[in-house]
Amino acid sequence: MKRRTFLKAGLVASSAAANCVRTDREAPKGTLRVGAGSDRYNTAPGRFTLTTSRPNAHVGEPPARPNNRFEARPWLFESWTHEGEGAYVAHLRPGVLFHDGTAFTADTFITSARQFIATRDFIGLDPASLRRVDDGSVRFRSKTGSALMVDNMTHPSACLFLPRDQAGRKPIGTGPYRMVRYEPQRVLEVERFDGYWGGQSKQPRVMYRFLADPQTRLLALRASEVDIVSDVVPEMLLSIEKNDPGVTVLRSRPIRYAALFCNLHGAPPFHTLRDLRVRRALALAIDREALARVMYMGQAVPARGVLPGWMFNLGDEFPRGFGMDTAQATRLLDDAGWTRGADGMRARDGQRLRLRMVSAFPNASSVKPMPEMLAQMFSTIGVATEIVEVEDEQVYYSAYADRGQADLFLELAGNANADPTFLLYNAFHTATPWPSYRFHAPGAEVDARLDAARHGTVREEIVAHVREAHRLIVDKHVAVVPLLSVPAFVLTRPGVAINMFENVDWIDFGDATIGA
Amino acid sequence: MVKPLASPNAGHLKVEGLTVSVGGPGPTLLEDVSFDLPPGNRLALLGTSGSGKSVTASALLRLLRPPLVVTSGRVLVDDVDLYGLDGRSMREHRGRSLFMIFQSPGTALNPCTNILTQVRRAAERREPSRAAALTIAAQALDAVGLNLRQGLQFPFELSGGMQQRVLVAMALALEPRVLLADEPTTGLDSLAQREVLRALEVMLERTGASLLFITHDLRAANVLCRNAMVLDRGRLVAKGPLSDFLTGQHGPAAHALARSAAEADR
Amino acid sequence: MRGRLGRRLLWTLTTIALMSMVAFLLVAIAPGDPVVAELRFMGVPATPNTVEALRREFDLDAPLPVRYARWIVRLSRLDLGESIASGRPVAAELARALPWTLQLAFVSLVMIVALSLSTGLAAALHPYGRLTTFLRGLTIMAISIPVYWLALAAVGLGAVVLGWSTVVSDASLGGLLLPAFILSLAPGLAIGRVVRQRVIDERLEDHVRLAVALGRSPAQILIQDVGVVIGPSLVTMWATTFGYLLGGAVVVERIFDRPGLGNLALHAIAARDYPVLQAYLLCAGVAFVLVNAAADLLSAWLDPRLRRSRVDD
Amino acid sequence: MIKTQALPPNPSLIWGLRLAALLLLVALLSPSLTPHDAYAINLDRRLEAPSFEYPFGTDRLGRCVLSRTVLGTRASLGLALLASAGATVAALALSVVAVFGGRSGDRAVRLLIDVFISFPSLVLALAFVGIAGPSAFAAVTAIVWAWWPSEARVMRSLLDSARHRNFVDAAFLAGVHPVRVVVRHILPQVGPALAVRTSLEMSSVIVALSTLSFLGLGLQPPHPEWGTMLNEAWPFVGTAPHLLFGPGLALIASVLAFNLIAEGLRVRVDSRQLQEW
Repeated sequence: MKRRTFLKAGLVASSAAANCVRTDREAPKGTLRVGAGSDRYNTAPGRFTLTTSRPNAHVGEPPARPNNRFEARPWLFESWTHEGEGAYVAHLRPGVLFHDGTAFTADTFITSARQFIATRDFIGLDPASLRRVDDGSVRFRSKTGSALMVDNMTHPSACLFLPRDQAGRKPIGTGPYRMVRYEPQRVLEVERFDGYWGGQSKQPRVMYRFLADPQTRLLALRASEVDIVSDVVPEMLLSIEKNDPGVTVLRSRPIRYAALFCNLHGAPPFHTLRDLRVRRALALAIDREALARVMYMGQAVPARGVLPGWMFNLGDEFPRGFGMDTAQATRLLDDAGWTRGADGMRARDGQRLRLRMVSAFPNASSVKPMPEMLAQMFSTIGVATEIVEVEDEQVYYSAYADRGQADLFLELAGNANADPTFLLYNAFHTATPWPSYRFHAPGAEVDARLDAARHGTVREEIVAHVREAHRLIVDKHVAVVPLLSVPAFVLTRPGVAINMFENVDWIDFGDATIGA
Repeated sequence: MVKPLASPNAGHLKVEGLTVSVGGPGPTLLEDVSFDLPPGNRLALLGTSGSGKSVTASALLRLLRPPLVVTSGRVLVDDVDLYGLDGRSMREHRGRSLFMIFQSPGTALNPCTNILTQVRRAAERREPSRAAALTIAAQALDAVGLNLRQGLQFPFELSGGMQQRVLVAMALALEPRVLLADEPTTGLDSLAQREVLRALEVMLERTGASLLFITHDLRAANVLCRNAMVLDRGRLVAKGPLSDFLTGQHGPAAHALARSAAEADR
Repeated sequence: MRGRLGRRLLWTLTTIALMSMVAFLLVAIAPGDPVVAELRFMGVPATPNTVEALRREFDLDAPLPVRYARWIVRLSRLDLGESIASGRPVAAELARALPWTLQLAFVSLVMIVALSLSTGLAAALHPYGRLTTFLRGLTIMAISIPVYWLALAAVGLGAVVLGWSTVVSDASLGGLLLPAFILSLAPGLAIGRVVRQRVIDERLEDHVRLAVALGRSPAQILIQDVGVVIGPSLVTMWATTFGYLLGGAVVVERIFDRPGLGNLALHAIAARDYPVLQAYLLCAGVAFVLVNAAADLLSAWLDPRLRRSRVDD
Repeated sequence: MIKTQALPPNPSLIWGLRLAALLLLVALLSPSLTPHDAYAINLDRRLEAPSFEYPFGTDRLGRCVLSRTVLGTRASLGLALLASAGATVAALALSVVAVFGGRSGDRAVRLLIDVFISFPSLVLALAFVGIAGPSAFAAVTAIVWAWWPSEARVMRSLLDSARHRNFVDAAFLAGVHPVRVVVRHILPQVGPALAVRTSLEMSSVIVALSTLSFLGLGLQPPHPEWGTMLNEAWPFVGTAPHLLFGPGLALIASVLAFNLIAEGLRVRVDSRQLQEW
């Protein structure tokens, strides 16, 4: 590492240039400090997320948690069985205590589930169906008869708390940590709960500091004022050099997808991609190796689909995806009647082949500069691209996505749910509750597959339907053009070790070890 | 009974070969102006507008604004050449040895401070203690015919004539050895002119200062001065008793001045 | 003076009333929907009836004028409603953020006044000297470099390299100096340029030449003759800048980790949190109007020409 | 009489005009001035330090930063000038209404100014997107919408003081047509002060244009624009600081040019200089 002169650092006063790690600000004895993003906790009863999502402080716990194949594994439910048509019997884990000493029994589960699970309508729990079988087991039913309800209960918003009116201020959960102090937009502090059924965490206290600006989070890490940065946005990776002494970059297996969603049902002038041949040509014109080299510190890999192979045991024979084959792409466009003009750009009966690409969900800076690279790749096969970069999520949806006002929608997102059908159903089914995805639903053939998966009772059968639906969506209908599979990132000070997990919400930072 | 102010210590103003031009090599505005104002005497500097009268006044007090610059000549007050002094010592001389009353009454006073305070600040140049300066200021205002109530008002609440008399009161409070008056009566109605001239008369009696009265109005000059000199296009063209000018001797410039004074009388 | 006060009060009230209407309208026509935004952020797809229930709960389904009327009625009872994104009463959110912004605003104001006066007077004392050219260069640099950079460079240098300050903010006064300085650099130097210009223009006036002719010292002249005349107009300029500071400095608050009004506003905009955004726009607007009204009255009182004049405002 | 001497040498105006002329030249001839193709992506030459071949180095896609800065001149300066000119014209129109429109005109304009002046430009721009939807030209209009109140407030007071100068009354009394009076007598007085303000606003307008990309307004990639180039360069400040150099220098040069011209104009109109103390 070249020695950065002080003057240059002073002159440029950059974050990365300052590689002298400050040690005199070690954590006050025994408190792990985590730099989280901006504070978006909600303390309203119906939409309660305090301590549960981004960051998840492990104060409350869900009935089940995702294992390393994102299948639901027992947590507060010791076991559960689906008796058909959405009826379930679940046996609660014995010896579980709430932080105030109340025992976790059938009765407390029922009242807590009514307040904290029944209000999440994507889970679909029928509050009236909750019945006490005996002190340690309960019976309940899914409103839609779904066999995957418990899988949906692995979402952080399904964490259970003691149902008291002031839940909004100080939630009492069953988790390894008890909430100590919450100062909105500044800090959430938790301490170890010794009566925890799952044994003691390593860190006695954890402090989550809300630092809204990504660059400030990184600087706090370099200045040793936080030990871990849990909320990592791609823009931060640019300020970290390959072997940067001040920051350790931890990465999970690839889980998120960077992909181009095609507008299959666009009204003119965004109806060009109704033609499968054009969609297929675009998919074949992309050099995914080049994208992988430029983006996300080279840690992403070319993607074949929107769901990674290791998830739900999907295996590797899922969509073949698309390699780079410009010759085939050119043939497809010629077949589709888009002839090349003098300047090499294609047109058909006077109409130039010009696509609008809107970038991106969640924001433009998380996928920069992919749009410009893709535009150049498309221009080599004669397709002109108008790029619209939008940073604000609401404008992305209300001005573009929800109204299908573009041909291609660039997204960086991923599935965080143990319900195998969750992503494909909401993104590609014609009856999706999210308005913007109606434009990407291939139609009946895929709907049938997804419905079959949703109504399936045996997990292997459900996964098989999902696998087939995924293949139809990508290979056959090219409703989405997968680009990259991107790992989740966590940044730490040198010497801090945590056990990584693909969904950052389920990483237990309390178990981190601070090295020498 | 008003106690006479300090004993007369009039200064002797000698100007030798004063030449002013625009930015050095540029055209000359004043060329080789020399004259002598013995202590206690009064001299009128006459000239039509544009003849360089005001430039002379500013030059004497080293208040010329760039690009105008004094290219040669000396200004001596009691044999001290003002152009040889550094900033600080020049500041000592300003006001105490040489003071100037401006022509434009409307803008010459600080718009945001009352009259009494402004005259007191002039008095403080001579009498550092605030209380003493205050009495001097009150006396000076009284001497020029302004009562205390007017003293507490602001310049914009007084007429042109009254504002000019405030300047005279300042001069009175200051007791300069030489007083320059640059067109003090111009732009005033005849009643206000008389009041200003009378105030000047009182001031000169009390302080015994010597006066250089700069004007184009022979009649006003005649009230205070006996001798005069005429400036025409930057050169002194005539010197002598004022009465000669009134009767039209001494060349075309003097004649033009005499005629304009005559017309004013009709 | 009393007539002016009465007229000014009436004027301020009308402005505030119109401002509340514009604030409500601006927020309502901004693209995006708070309820959908909140549900989308939680990453959970919401069935239409949940969205509808929430829209009713937050009174978003009524026509615009009706919603505005209800908002005003609640406002008259000082009930600002509840934040959609955080579930906490809006008044509590504003109250929590206010001290952070006020501290920063006041310290920045002091620095802006000091910076503008010192650079302005220094440049005015020797208007064509080397110092003035240096100050002008500094002003151009300070104005051209975006605040985002200055702030990050300051945090990077201050906390990471030199270790004087901390990245993570503490409520101490020390933690206030760096952000306040960054916030006051551009406005301070810009107003400094105006001060220089005003001082030079005033020094060209006859009454200052008279003061020089009296032989009074430059310091006396600067304060008693120049300062007294141009003072009131500078007060209005500082007040306007302070008015903006009360709205919260978004960038500096984000980077220096000060959860003030600017930060709150940015979150409210991102989440389309209507209740918070409307309340913020109104309060920031009212603060701005009141500060400027106070400044106008103060400068009118300071300037005898206005104080005594009968002319209508 | 005194010969009418040539105007005193006015260095700021001269240097300001020279710099502005250079910038204008670069803007007009930019396509042919770029050493490399500003759009050509070259992944093997990413983030290279400044060299003879790439005087300002290359960006994260291997594109020549100098070429992109040069090509960005037309976009950045063009949009910035358009936006600040728009704001100035809007403010001038309203100020003229305020000063010449009698009491009710004055009241109405001042009320409009007081109501809109405190709204953050981001919220105004957002509401604007809500009405007109995002488009490249929307950015300029959003800036005009957000900028005119503060401009109008200053201009109204300048016009007001200029209006009450006695030679302006004289012109009116002489029956000169009001428009000629405004152009011949009032604007020369107000012009320089406005020029100074507009030049100081220039940089904040350019930076504001790039922050509006937050809403998808303004110039979209791959077309280079200084503000966006600066925003993208910032995360690399530690690893590739040369990225800041091109757009940063260009931004400072343009602000300096406008500033020198404004200062020069002010001196030209009012060349009185100060006497010693």
